[in-house]
Amino acid sequence: MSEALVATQAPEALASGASGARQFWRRLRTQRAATVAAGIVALLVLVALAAPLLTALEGQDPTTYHPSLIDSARGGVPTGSLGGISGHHWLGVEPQTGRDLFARLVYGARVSLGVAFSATVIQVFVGLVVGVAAALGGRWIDQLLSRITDIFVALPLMIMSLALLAIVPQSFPRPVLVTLVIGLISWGSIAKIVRAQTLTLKGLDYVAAARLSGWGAWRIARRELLPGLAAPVITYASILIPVNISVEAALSFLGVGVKPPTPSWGQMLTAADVWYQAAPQYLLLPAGALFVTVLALAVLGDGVRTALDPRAASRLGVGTGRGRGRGREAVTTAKEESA
Amino acid sequence: MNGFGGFLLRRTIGTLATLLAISVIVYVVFYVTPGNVAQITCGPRCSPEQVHQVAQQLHLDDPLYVRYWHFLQGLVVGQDYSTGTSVEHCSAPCLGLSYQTDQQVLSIILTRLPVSLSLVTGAMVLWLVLGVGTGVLSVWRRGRLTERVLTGLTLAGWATPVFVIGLVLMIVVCGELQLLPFPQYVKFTDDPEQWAWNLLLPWFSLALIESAAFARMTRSSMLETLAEDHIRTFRAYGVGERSIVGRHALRGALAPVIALNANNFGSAVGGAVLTETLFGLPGLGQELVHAVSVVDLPVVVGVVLVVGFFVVLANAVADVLYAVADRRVVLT
Amino acid sequence: MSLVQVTDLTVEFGDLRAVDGLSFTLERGAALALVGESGSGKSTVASALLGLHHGTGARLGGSIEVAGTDVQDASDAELRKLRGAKAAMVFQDPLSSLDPYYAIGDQIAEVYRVHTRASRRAARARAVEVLDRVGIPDARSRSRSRPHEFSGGMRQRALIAMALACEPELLIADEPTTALDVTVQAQILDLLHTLREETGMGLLLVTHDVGVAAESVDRVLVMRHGRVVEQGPVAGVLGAPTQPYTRELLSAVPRVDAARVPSQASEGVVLEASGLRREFGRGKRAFAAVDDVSLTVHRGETLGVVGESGSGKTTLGRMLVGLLEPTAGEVRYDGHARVGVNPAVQMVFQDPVSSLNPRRSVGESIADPLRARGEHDEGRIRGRVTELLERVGLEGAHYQRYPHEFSGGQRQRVGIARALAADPRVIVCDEPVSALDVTTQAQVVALLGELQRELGLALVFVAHDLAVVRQVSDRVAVMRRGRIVETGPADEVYDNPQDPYTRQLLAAVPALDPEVAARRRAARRELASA
Amino acid sequence: MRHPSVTSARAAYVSLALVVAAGAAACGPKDNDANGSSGDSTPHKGGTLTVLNSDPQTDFDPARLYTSGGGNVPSLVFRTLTTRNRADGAAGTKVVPDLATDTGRPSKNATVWTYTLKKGLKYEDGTAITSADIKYGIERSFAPELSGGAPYLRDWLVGAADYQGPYKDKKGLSAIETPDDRTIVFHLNKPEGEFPFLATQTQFTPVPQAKDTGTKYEEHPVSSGPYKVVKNENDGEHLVLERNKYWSAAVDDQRKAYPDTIDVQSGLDSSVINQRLSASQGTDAAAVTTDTNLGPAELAKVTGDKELAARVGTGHFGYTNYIAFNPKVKPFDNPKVRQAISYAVDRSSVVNAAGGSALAEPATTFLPNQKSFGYTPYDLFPAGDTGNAAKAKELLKEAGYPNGLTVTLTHDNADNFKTSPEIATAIQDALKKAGITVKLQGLEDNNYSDTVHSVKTEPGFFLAAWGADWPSGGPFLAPIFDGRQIVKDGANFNASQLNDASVNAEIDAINKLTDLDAAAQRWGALDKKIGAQALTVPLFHPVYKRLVGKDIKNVVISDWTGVLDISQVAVK
Repeated sequence: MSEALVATQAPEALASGASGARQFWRRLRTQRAATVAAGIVALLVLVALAAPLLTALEGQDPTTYHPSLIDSARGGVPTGSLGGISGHHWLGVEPQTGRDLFARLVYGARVSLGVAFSATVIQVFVGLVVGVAAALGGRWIDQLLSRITDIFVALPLMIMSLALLAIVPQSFPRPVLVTLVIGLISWGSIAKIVRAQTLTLKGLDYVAAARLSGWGAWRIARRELLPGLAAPVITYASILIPVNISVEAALSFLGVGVKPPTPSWGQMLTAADVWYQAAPQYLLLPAGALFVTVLALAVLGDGVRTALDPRAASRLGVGTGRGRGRGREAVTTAKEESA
Repeated sequence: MNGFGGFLLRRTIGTLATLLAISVIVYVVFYVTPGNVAQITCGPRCSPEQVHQVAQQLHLDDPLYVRYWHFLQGLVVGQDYSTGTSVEHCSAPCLGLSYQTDQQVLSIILTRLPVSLSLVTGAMVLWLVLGVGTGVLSVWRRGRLTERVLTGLTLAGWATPVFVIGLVLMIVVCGELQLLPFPQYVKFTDDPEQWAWNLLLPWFSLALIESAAFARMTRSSMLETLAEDHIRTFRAYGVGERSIVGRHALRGALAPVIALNANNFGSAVGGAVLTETLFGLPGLGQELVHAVSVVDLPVVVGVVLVVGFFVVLANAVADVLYAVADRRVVLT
Repeated sequence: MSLVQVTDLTVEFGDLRAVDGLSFTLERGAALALVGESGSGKSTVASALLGLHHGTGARLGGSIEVAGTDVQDASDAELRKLRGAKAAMVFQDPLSSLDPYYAIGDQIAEVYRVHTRASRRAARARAVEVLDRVGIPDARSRSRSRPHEFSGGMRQRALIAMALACEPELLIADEPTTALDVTVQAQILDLLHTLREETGMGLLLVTHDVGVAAESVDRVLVMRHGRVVEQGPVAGVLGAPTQPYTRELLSAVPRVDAARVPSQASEGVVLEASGLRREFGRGKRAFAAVDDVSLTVHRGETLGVVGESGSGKTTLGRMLVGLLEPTAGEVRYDGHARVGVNPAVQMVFQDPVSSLNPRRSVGESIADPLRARGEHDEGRIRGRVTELLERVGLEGAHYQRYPHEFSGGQRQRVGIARALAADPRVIVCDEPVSALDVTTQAQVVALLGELQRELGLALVFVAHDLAVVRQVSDRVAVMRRGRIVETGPADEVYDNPQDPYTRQLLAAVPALDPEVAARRRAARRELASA
Repeated sequence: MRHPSVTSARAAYVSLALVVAAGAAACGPKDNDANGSSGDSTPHKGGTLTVLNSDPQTDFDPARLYTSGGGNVPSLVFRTLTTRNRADGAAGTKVVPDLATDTGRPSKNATVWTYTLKKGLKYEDGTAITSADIKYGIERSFAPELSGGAPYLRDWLVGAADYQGPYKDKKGLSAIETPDDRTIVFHLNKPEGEFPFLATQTQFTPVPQAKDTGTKYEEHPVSSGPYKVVKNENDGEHLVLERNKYWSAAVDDQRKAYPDTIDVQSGLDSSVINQRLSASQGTDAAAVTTDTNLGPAELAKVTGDKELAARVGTGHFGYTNYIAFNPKVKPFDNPKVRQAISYAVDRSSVVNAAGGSALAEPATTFLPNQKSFGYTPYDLFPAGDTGNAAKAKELLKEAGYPNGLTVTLTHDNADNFKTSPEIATAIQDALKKAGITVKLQGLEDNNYSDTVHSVKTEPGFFLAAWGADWPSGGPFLAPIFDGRQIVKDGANFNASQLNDASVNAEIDAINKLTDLDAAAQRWGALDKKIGAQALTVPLFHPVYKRLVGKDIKNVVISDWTGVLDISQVAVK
């Protein structure tokens, strides 16, 4: 490759072979947008974790009703201006109940982010296990697991969620259940990606070298393959998290999501959309929070992808592991000069 | 073409196996779903005796495997059923009768399928146009304000649940600005113009969400293609940027976009559930949600199978298109 | 006025100065080779000639004038007029240098239409014409094929056809033959030579291969670290180099005609393969990559396996170490039939990038065989790894480093150390030096020889480079299409080849002496026309 | 208020309200906040009335419908022996003759009821309606294929308990006699003074046996009313009714039938319905809804807009939302605990959660606050607006819980603003002040219905609601508190499983009365008597607020249905 044309991608060229957490962070830091996004995500996580502290600071909690702050005769619209924003209620109060919106928003972050992150972890875990097993197992195991993956890709998540959420006893905590349901149903795409990537990695010489060292398959999968899957998986996960937030919201819309009084952004959005005209801030707050989160995660995802391996990772958006047949899978050789 | 014939055969068998597996899963899941089907069908104030009669009527007392066997039988040879006054035949492939309405599931599906297909295909055209267009524009204007604004807009579409977008659009466009009628499904065969006019808003709501993924996909594939060696070749031969972006880079993004489209077809069907519910379109999604709520197993199985069939079909079509788009791919 | 006039050119990428004060000229119709190893900046110069650094963030100094265009000051539009029309470029990897999605004829026509006002139809006709010109048989129908339907050599011809489309005054060829087999390389170099004779265009050849340069050009410019080391007529520079670096470079180039000091081979057979066959694919698409291959490896000797791409040599190597199971036949180690891997038979891989896990320190990679054997004492492991690192010419302190911190040659040394860690008796080296610069190549080859003598190792040396194989091998097996066509002691095979294919291979090897090169070219031409 | 179709399932008792209240917005004259556009002009015949609904008009078969007073849309097609009086307010709670010449002639002990049909009654095909057709219509409602109706016929008719309908049992029901084409006699197994109310239900619609197509009858039921079905798509999702030329106002003094065509569209999101009605564009100007209330958010918007506010109709339907206790579950076996909760409840929060004071009225009695039910005001455990936490704590202490108490409140996950999570959290918040920690157990709709209506799984403390099958205390109190109506192995509505001999005896005594005013008074007294046991905590009675399109005239809202009567509406 001529150095002229890779010049703009100099950091990327480096990345293709390089690794190590330190390099990763260094490369991530060089991207301003990604750094800001990472900061926002960190802030959001912090807000979610510190929700009790923040609400204590405000002097409110997410469940106490304030009937005096709403106009019962007008459907319960907040009486104060701007949706009842005041020193006591930083972001106003919820229509119909007078519950504090700031408190509900930050507690909602706990549920929404918690569900989304954990569901993603489950999706990634199942996807990894199935994908790696399919790629490393024999022809029949591969066939079987690939078909199962197809089934899970074809099952409509919403519908199965509706059913599954109804089956499980109600004593089971809802956020955990929603997490499990999302995580255990929609892992198909990630399994496909992992399978494709594992097949690619499996053909790499260092895996062959590890076999020659005398290691067993399990150890090779753990030491040699899994680290190589990190880049695509992390990249895809950063796309999955916001999707999962939306799914949680949709499940709330269909009436099977997280239950009151536990606030979640999805639930707030669901309750708030009809208030768009009467109490706009009620809708805009969770929508804004969701938007910022998704934006930050998407930008961070791009940054992570770039930092980990821009060329390989950008193929992942396909999500179907159609890497096969793309001729330039071959690893760059030292003959290509790198300036 | 022997290769293509073999591909079709393998795919057909795979599809049938997948659908069979899905039907088993749905049967089992809904079998353990709470909700006394006979009581729901009979009515809340039915006496235990009546409930028992209804259960017999619907064969709800049979073991699960027997019911599933009847389902398979119906698929292959059809089944007879009584309306009380006469005996009717539900010819194969018979997906059974709705517990709630006693209608043939297949006819329920066939009346609703055009609505869902209208919604999803129209939305698909829109999201491809919006998504790919946005992607191309943001590559063409990369690094400039246009790109950032476009990226922000698509992400906003992506981040907002469809029911929020749909409702706000409807309130603003139909209620306040009165630019469009409140959507009502008009059959394409009745009045194509009204059909499109009424579906415009649902299409947009659904497309806005999906198009973000396409914009991102298009953008990243094009950027990836732009980093490839053959782009350098054309630059080195004096080919202009417009042709490089519009011809070579876009062509490189085509295959991944096709693949993504197949993948998203499934999620769009999921999104269609919400869209149909919100806009009151009498499609499969709405029927399904309703059937789930009243544990109408035959309808649920039927709709899930049909939806699953379309998802699997979309994937197979995508594989073919992918192979057409990228001749190096061998169909397996 | 010269065709190319480069004066005091500097190119900087960030902190890196890739080209530093380079000046040269190329007259019309003349041919100049830029020769250098990796990182010498030679490709950067080639790109700079077409102004390809514009808008990439690279900083350029000095002046460049190509076919009357001042590249440094030219506008984008002027540069586009230069590119392809007056100066055309041919790239190294013909597969990735063509758009995989469009027919080759269309791609050439597109380029042609950029520079002429030709109609679509006329452009297509021109494409067929140039394809025919570069020797694509049945050019009209083949012009509708996509790049992946062409072989490597055909693709390179197509790229050259694209370059010819607008009858440029200058052809820049950036490593045009590096990715090609030696016989194909010879054909392409011959083609370039013929075209130059016929069209009178100037040629700037960028290559790492001194032999290729000797075959193709009048003048040579040797580069190192972005600077000129030496330049002058090809016979002078290659025949009587004045600079130490040039001499080093030349001496490192393996000679296909140089005999080798034999190793202390013993009679004992350590590895034996009989009737090996390996098929890939199933049903109608099945083909045998290796077909009925039998060979023996003796204790302490080096067996060279030479062949072009697709000859099945890598598949054979992988079967010998047990990474691939043969479809038929068996591999015996020490007289016992063997299934799966055996640490006593190790491998050194071609690609120093992909053969080391980028996410693990090299020390950990080398320690793998030790740990796998059940060694748990960290102190002993470290000690042994340090010892191995030092043995292959690295430092013990490198234990904690990651592969990307090493150069290609160093990485290959790490790979050798890892193989040694298993205390092997046989090492199969699969193209161990083909990805390395010549000077590094020589060092690695020397290291392997030393280790063999010291440890009594048997080596199986799989390579496409005839010269390297001769340099290291006691015995040689020549492979073609999955079969061994000729085998015997190295000197016999090289000096007195029996099989026509072997003869063809040897004839294609570029010679360092321009006169020899010219003679051989004539011979090849005769062979082809016959 | 959102009712995605998944959550507005037609399950359980909720459907009582939905189908009954298959009515719409209206402006009763007694409501001063609403003054329909009907006021200034007289209604004329003609035009098309559009009905925008969320739930489809499924099972459009008179045997399968479960209605109060014959329903709203069904009543346009199905005439019954008696029907509800189509008048505003309290006058609308009266039973009036429909096909019959009077509301029924009881025997002395009210166990035999005789009806005579009017002369000149015809079906949509011009054939005459006979009393045998009514008998057949009732019989087929016993067929398991056509299940869905109310339980009363099976409970009341002699020998009906095991009857499986005319398809399986050709002999028919001997409890119904048709001595001639115009006379029909019902033999009941016990005195039922309210039989005329029952005769308003669609099971009393004539069905010509020759035209019966079993489960397919719903696709085209034979009309006896002013309209016939010309289109029924997707099982009631889109219903088009046109004038039945064989119907005449001469034999029907109740239905006005002004529009020529009625177009019932359903499957719409509730907020979409309200948006369309408020925009009133095109055909929506002549539109009403029979099942969708204004939600709180829409109400907040509507009240600020005079034009819109004038198009809101307000109505009351006999309906009570309450907390139910199961005294078989500790600690609710202790009356003091139940009383403590009664004291602690904050009705203003609950009312707000249900949509605010415009959409709900706080309730302290189990019976709805209407005269026809025998409403007798009482407030036995005064909690004030916001709850009496001090009194509750005191009672808890007496009950042996000085440090408070943790209980689980079961509710429905459906978004119905009746037994839904919003109400539950409001109660949770209120009880917190009294030292009672409430854990919420939300169940999916079907699961909730199964759980709370089975004596085996019934929780101790849950949200419930009850609507009237007709405006009287009988169908309101008997299913909930009559010990003989406890169902051991099926759907049980007597949640407290009260089996009090004196209550049972009083119910029997009142059922004998054919003087409905006298009966109402005694129902009221019985309500108060049962109320003392604190077996329920009445929370609120809903108020219906519904929009109509801007061209709608002659809006009539009775206290029977609480929603506008479609048979009275005009669009010109």
